[in-house]
Amino acid sequence: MFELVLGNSGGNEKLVFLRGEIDIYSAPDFRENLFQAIGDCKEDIVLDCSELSYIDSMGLGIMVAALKRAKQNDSNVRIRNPKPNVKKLFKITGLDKVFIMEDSK
Amino acid sequence: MFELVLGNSGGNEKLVFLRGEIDIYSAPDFRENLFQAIGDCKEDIVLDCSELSYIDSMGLGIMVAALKRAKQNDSNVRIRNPKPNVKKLFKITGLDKVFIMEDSK
Amino acid sequence: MKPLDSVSVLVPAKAEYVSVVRLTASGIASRLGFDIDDIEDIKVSISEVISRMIDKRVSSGRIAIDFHLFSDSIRIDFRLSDSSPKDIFAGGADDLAFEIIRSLMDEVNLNTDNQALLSMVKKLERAV
Amino acid sequence: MKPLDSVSVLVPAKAEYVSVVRLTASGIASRLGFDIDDIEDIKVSISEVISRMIDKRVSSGRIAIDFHLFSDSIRIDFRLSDSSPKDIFAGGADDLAFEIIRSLMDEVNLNTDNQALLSMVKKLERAV
Ligand SMILES: Nc1ncnc2c1ncn2[C@@H]1O[C@H](COP(=O)(O)OP(=O)(O)O)[C@@H](O)[C@H]1O
Ligand SMILES: Nc1ncnc2c1ncn2[C@@H]1O[C@H](COP(=O)(O)OP(=O)(O)O)[C@@H](O)[C@H]1O
Repeated sequence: MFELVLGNSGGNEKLVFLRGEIDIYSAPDFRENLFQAIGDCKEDIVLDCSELSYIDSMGLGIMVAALKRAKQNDSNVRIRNPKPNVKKLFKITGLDKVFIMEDSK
Repeated sequence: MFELVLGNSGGNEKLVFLRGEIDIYSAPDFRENLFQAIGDCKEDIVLDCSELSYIDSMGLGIMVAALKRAKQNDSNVRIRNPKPNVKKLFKITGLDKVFIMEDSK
Repeated sequence: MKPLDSVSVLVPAKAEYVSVVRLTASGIASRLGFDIDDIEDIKVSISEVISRMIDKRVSSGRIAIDFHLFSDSIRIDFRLSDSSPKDIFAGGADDLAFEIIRSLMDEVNLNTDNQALLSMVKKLERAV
Repeated sequence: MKPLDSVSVLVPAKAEYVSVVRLTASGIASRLGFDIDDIEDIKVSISEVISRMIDKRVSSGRIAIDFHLFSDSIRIDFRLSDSSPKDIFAGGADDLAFEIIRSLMDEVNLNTDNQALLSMVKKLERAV
């Protein structure tokens, strides 16, 4: 029940769709696929969370690791359209100040 | 998570919408509301099951009791648009031969 | 045969907890790879057994449901916390609930020797 | 205070069963009348604890989760089938998981005396 799909945004950003639940079971999958997607790209990574129904500290930790990698490449990680429950976790952990949070809706 | 709603069908039938789950927890509610709806009416009772997500032997038993009451009034009980899982239970218990099964879709 | 894994749920013998067990069962069954139809069959069968236990006041205490996972099947055992009459399907083969369980599961055993009041099995990739 | 009812779930200390406990928890919490936000808080908190137990290999056996229902709250106790180190939140207050649990639940107690490794409480109609 977790999927990571690479998008084609056209602009100078790398679009990554997250779907389903990120927990201890799916975290290894998420980590591997995310870092493979990032590679050494210099563009911003956009994590589209509109279909992400669940995340916990493990998933957030992986996003933080991805952000560190991105900063090394002088790029950034942006969190797009998280559902209220996901947004809440960014908020209570203070990670909403660390990532660029985007609401296009 | 169970609701029984009386419909207004215009024709010579009494329309009863069932919504949610009928199990041992909601069965007393279902029994009471269904028999209240039936009363002494001479029209056929149509149980619209399109929104009924779950039923078990207890719910089926109540429908059989309602059918007996209806027959006393020279009317009938019709099961309309059951979901596949609900239809399956009518089938394996042979009750699809006892009730009038209707698929308007 | 020893199961690969086992999950146990212990609930009060009260009507309002039957849906909790259904939810747990669907989580376990979907993990094992059962399709939606099979998961529904398992949920209905479990509900029938527990409802009967509650309805016949077989238990005043708690009902234990053990899910034993095998590579190609799931076995579900029902245990009671107190000793009690074991004729929950008094109606026998004519019984509507028993008929449903027998149709939906691949095996149903009453009064098994492994302390279970009732034990039932559903196979993965069931040959229809 | 004695709970009105208790539900217990026993699962293998493996990642694939965390979602099963989440599903069970949401069923119990919705029965008690918690709203969607509170149910989500409970699910996340439970996942954090169990994941940490699995991740730190605190248990090689099974994890017992007891849901104790009160008229105005739910208490969730985590017990282990084997004795093991009890420092699952070694990072202490800085720890991300612990921070999340502390924010989402009304009470969190580590190493309580009622045999639980961790115990947490969520109140109904929480005053915000
Ligand atoms: N109940 C289980 N017991 C043991 N292993 C399991 C169980 N459920 C899943 N697995 C393991 O997890 C792997 C993925 O299973 P699955 O649940 O079908 O994946 P997903 O949730 O990603 O669709 C399988 O290879 C299987 O070995
Ligand atoms: N966990 C519980 N423990 C004890 N009683 C419960 C529990 N959940 C519900 N009830 C009882 O069932 C009644 C209906 O509860 P509720 O679940 O809110 O109804 P519904 O599912 O019909 O919306 C309540 O009056 C309450 O006494």
